[in-house]
Amino acid sequence: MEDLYSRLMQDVRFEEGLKACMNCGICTAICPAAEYYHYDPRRIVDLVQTRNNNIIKELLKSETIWYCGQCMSCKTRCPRGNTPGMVIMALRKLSQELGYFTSSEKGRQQFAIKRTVGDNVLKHGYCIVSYDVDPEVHPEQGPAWEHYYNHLDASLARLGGELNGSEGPTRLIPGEVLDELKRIFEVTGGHDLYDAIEDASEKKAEEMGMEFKKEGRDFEYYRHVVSADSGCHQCEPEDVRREVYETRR
Amino acid sequence: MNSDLFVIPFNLGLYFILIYSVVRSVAWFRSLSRPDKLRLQRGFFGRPFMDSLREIFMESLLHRKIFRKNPVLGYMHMSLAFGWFLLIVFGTIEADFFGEKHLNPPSHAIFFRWFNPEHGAEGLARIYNVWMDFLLAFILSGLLLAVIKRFTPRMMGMKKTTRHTWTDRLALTSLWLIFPSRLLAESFTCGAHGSGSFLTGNLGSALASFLPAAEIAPWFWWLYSISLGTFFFMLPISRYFHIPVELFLIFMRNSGITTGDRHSSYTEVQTHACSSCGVCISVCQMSYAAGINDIQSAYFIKGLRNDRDISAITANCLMCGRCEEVCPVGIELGPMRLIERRQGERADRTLSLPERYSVMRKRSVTEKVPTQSYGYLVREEPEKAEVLFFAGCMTHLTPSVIAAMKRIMESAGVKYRFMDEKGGVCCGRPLMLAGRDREARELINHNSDIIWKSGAKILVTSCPICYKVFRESYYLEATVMHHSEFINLLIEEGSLRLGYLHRKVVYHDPCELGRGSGIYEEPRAVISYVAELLEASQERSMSLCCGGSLGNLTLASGKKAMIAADAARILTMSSPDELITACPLCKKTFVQATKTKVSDIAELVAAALPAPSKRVARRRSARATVRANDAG
Amino acid sequence: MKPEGKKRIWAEYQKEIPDDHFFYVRSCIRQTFFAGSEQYFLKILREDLGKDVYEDPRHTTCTGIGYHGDVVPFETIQTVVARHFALATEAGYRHIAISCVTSFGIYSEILETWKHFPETLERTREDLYKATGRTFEVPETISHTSDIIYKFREEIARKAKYNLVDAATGKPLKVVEHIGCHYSKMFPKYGVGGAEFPHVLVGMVESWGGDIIDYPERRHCCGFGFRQYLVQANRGYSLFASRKKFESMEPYRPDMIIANCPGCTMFMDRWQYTIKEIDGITYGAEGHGIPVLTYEEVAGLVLGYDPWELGLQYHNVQSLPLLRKMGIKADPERRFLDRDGSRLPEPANLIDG
Amino acid sequence: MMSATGANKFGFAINRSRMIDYDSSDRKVREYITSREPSFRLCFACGGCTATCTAGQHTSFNLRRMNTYIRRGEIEPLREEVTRCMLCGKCLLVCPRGVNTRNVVAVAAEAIRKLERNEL
Amino acid sequence: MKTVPKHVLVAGGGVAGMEAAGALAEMGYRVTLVEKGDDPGGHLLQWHALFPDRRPADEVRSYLRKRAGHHNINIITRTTVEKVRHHPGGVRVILSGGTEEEADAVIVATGFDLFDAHRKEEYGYGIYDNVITSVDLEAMFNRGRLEKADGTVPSRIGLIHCVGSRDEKVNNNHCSKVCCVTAVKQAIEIRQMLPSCEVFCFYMDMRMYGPYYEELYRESQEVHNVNFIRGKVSEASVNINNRLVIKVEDTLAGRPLKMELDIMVLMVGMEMAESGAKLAEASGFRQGINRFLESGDHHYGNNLSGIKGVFYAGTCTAPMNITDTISHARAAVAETVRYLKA
Repeated sequence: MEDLYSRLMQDVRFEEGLKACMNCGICTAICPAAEYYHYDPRRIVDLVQTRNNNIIKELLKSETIWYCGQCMSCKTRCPRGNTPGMVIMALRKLSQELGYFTSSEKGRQQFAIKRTVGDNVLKHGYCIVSYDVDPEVHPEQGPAWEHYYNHLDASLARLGGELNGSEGPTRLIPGEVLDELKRIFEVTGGHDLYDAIEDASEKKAEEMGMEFKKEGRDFEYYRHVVSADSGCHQCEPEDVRREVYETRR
Repeated sequence: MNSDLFVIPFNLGLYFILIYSVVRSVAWFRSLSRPDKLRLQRGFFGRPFMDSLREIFMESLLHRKIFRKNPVLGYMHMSLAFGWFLLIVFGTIEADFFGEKHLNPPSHAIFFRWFNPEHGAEGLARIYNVWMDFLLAFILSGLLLAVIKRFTPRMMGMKKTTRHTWTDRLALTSLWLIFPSRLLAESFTCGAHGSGSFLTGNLGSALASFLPAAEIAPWFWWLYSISLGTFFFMLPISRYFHIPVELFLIFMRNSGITTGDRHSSYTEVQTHACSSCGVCISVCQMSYAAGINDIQSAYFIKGLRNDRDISAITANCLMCGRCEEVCPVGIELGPMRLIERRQGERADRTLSLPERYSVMRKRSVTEKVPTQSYGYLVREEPEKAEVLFFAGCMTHLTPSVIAAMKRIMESAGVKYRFMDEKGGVCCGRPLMLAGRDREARELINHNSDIIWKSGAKILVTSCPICYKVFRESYYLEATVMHHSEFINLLIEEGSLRLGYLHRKVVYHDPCELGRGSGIYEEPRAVISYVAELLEASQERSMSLCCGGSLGNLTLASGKKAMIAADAARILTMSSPDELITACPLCKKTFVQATKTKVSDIAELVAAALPAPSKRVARRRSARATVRANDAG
Repeated sequence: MKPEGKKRIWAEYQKEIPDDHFFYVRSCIRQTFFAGSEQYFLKILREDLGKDVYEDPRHTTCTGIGYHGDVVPFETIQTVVARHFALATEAGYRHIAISCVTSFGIYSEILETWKHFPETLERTREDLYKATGRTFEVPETISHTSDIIYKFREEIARKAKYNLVDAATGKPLKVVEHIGCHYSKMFPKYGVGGAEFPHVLVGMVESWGGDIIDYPERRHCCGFGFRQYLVQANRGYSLFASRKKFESMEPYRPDMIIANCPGCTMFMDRWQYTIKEIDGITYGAEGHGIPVLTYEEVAGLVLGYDPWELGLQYHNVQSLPLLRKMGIKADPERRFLDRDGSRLPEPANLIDG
Repeated sequence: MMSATGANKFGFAINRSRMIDYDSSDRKVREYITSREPSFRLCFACGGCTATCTAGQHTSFNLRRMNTYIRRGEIEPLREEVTRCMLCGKCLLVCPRGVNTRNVVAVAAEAIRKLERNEL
Repeated sequence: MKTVPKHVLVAGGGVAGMEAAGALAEMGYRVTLVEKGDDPGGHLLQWHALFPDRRPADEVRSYLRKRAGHHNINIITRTTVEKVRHHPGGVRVILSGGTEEEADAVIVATGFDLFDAHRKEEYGYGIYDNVITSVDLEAMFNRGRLEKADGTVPSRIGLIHCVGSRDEKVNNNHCSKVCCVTAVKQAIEIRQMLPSCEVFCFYMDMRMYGPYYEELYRESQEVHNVNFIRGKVSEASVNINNRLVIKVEDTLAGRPLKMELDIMVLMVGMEMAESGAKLAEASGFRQGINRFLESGDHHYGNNLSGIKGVFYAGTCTAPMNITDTISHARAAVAETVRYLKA
């Protein structure tokens, strides 16, 4: 197996984010995810710093690397100048490149993000567009948004904008600009990452015996990844612990 | 003063205690389990009855065991018990023989002198009087010792004595008053009438010379009677209840009843049979080596009897078994403590005495703590093997013992499988020692399953703790052997070629192996085969505990070290080259406590193995690897 | 609490915020959910303050949500941002004004990366050229739009029609500030006042007459968490974090929350509705909820703009009690209007007093 | 502070806080254990016990962590942990501070039972 | 002919400077002791009791005062040494104010500065009323009153280790060595003064390197029931009851922890003294990456400056406790005497 640590070191964020950790826990102390999930950024950094291939592989397949919310509060305080959040980003990227992300429930969700935000970027030039935030799918957006959404033109006009206009908020991004974006994605590896996510997800869908479509969101696998919740994200799964223990031994 | 009225306190007391004893005995009998009832019924018409009578005579009257341990203490007990017994027997004979009529009520014999003040002036009666005075003097000498023991226990060779409750004190006071008041009552009576022998006669005439003896005498007869009556009334609620109960206990024991694993009338009888003699205190290492003087068996039994919260006492015991070894009454102190550990703390202190016992008997064994859960254990499929070696948790902390056993077994060509090579499951004994049998059973089942599936004929363990539980609580087809037994077997079979080590060694009997399982000779045979075995001052059944015992749940590490240091000091008095033990826990404990080299018996034997030539060694290690791979 | 201690820290983090000539980049979230804020930012700067703010219609998302949602590689986002720099370079602008805090964080991260790893800058130049034929110069400054409002806060105060005070009693309003995590937690020197006691919103609020509340969870994240909100199953995380903040600020009875990050504004508003639906709890005095406003909206109110033109009605927590308190006369009837000015049916279930 | 809520109409569940809130934690168990086994105070969390633990080879039982939970008044995770120990006593022999580790487990179990019976 | 005694100038009147001056004076050298403060004594002046035996600091102070009171010593206060320069005739010393002194040798004992706790912004020193430093706490011990800013009695105090030490964020990667044991000492003192007050130490490693330090640590747990939580405190804030709320990871539980405190004590570490750094820059002394003076050889020449006639003593070279500082000063004296006699 290739050396995962050196592969991580190719990521500039990883190189910047991990020098030497002394396990002080200052990152976990203020980590919103550590309070909510069975998650400890300190421990992840400590595990990565073993440079042990098996351990890193386990991490890439684990739930734990997907818990971080990337608020980056950890960067502010680390007395060794590390950024666990960036280490996580590098791990997540590698996990997707290698297709390991589909091994975990939280990892599989990457497919949903690709199909929403990812597709939006290339289709509309925005990560989020108002006409894509359907109150049916986003009940938590509440009545104000529902009203806004149902009267999109009128509401936007009230605030001095024009939906899909030529300027101002939520203007239409011209086709030639979208083409530039696409070329950037091709040149810089953005497309490759999209493809990696798509391919591994399709494989996983087949493995799980779920319906999969090449586009859109109206199929079983998509619905599954956005809503599945095993409820096991607050405690350490026994088998994971044992594997790490065995590997270390 | 109506002179005969003073017998009333005595009579009331006597009939009370007689009726009480009968009622209580019937109650005990009725609450026995069916098999125990049968045992008792069979015993009543068989040998056990005769054995019991013999034992009662030897132990309850002569106090032979205490005599052996401590002659002064033995004499004290004997003079009081046997002396009083003789006084009653010969008093009754005297009353029947010399009195006005035969077959008198008991009071007539007890107060014989009052009713026959002139008796014994001449002839046979005169000689008989000498004998009766002698008996009284005999008792009084014991009483004197008891008083001395009470105030200066050290003079009796005892470090501590038990503390008394107020009922005990009242009973003791009345007991102590019985014989001096009898002496004075008889003496005044004799003084007034010019009768009596060397004791009562002389004392009586001396007293009469300056006191109005005839007027004073009744007062002392009253005191005598009240003392006796009080003593009888106090008997059931004081420690002196042991006097009648012990008889019952001896009979029950001889009928084959044992303590078992929960409270029963047998434990109740044992509880009452303790005389608080304190022998257990003086042999307790916790007392003399660690300065802990409130947890010994006498206190434990007393707490049980008085239904105090004794959870702290119950837990704080090495369970080494030395006290049980010396208990003159033969109370099964270890099992009694384990029962209490199973019970946890005692919450029912508001109940009356009989209620309490019935509750104790019914209390479930498993309600104590959150249920242990070993659901995480995965069933294993072991490979088949003739001999299964189980090192045990503790032995994993002494890898040199494991290495030695491997060498020995390989050298003898034993085809074995190492059951817990990669870390096994605890044998369950430590849980049992903590009073958690149900949980222990889970582990026992797990291990039993592996042992059965392996098809082993012999199960060898290096740890006496495991050994004891394998033998007593596992249902196995395999013969369980401690490695000292197994090595002895290999030597006897001739499959081990051993050199002789020119070393002087002393052997320490681990509690669980020696007193716990009765294995004394095999280790000695093995050691004598390879080295010179020196004697230790305390060995075999009186071997010392190393202090590291898992039996004690609460003992602080510093105190353990004190016990270990003391035991090691005694063991190494003969300046041996090496201190040999047969328990990894003892080894680890002693290593910290002495500068003398401490080895396990397996290590000693391994050292006596011929050094393998290089070629052989290579072959051996190759074989070992293959075996290890097979095992893995 | 010793205020001089904070002043001492603020003095140490005075970043350079240019005076004029900004190249404006929009925020996906702000333009979608708080379009009025962006419009009024431009209006205030251009009309009230007379500044030159240039917006190139060809600029796009920075892809920041995709980046922090881990579907967009770092190389890609660097190049997308570089394209914006190219547009600015082409238009002759050297100061970037960024509406979004996520974008602002990304711009800071990219600039820092280029500084520490110059090879990444070179690679980005190559990538951009290869993909679009564009070239760029690294801008002189980047400012978050809240930095710019902060810079002109006193000028706004001078033009103020309303202040952040209780019109009836004259007492300052109690305001909770919430700074987007990516504003200065990653690079404290990029934020006004640093990471621990940022001054950017405090300065505005104090200049406009309000009082800032320092409550225990002041620094805690709103809980967006990118993938944590984007994926339905994970939204508990997001709500949990906001709720932690509400419960921490609740004892201080705040009149409003002011935030500089569009995401935070949205979540802290939306989750108040969700919590009410799930647990039946409404925060704020008399169960009115705690209005969550963008700094542009607050500046707009202070300058006397129509709250409904600013878009306050598109928050789940309506600001009517707050407006009343400030003495702003706003007709609740005119909140929800169609293009022709006719009234639309009011949404049910809004949190309003 | 926060209660766990099952999946709701919004399609997601909310977890409990994992943060140890020392001010709202229950220190009765800690006090009970410290009074019954004073050596408990001496633990300096070296982890020797956990490293040698027989039960720990089969499950996630971690005495060192359990001690920490006790000190912080976190009873929930303790409830399950305490049932996993086999009381074999190896930990006693490796503890460099002479903590009576085995009794800590025994007393902890006792404390939890008492807590359930409202006897603490 | 009677020889004129040689003249040594000691820069800095702290523990090292006073000990060095005293030792030289006793041997008959003429010594000038230059102290920047009003009185010699250095940081020791602020201390109430010393670790590990909690003896009164005054005992050591009076020893040093006696030592520096020798008639061969001329003490110049409110003065700093700005620059030293070796020349064939000896060492030229420029003092603040521009006066020059000529000496045969110079011992640099400029000591350390305490870390300025304001720099750890997230702890709110100078902002929150009840955030104090270990020095402030020592002052409270001196006054014999331990109370919150509002005069009430604290019921829980937290001591935060490694404030300004081992922290890249404040540019100090080094360990200040003495803070751990100081925290343990102060924790015990708090417990003795206010037995009902809970005390927590928040540490990353307990660096009990000196004799009886570990024993003191054990005593603090066993006898005084001081609590230890392994984790670096991330931030502090104040709640509505004006109690501090701190956040830390209990790394041994692997979970974040929140706790209210009445007083938070920051165990401030040691940094190279500002004045020493200026002197070093002007005189061409080498400074290490931790900014302390770098000696000729770390193992066997750690009093040597590399400049003839100039020697180092005490904490200007590295953080040290008093014992080591005094030893180091004596070693500097030995090196100086060897140089002067050569």
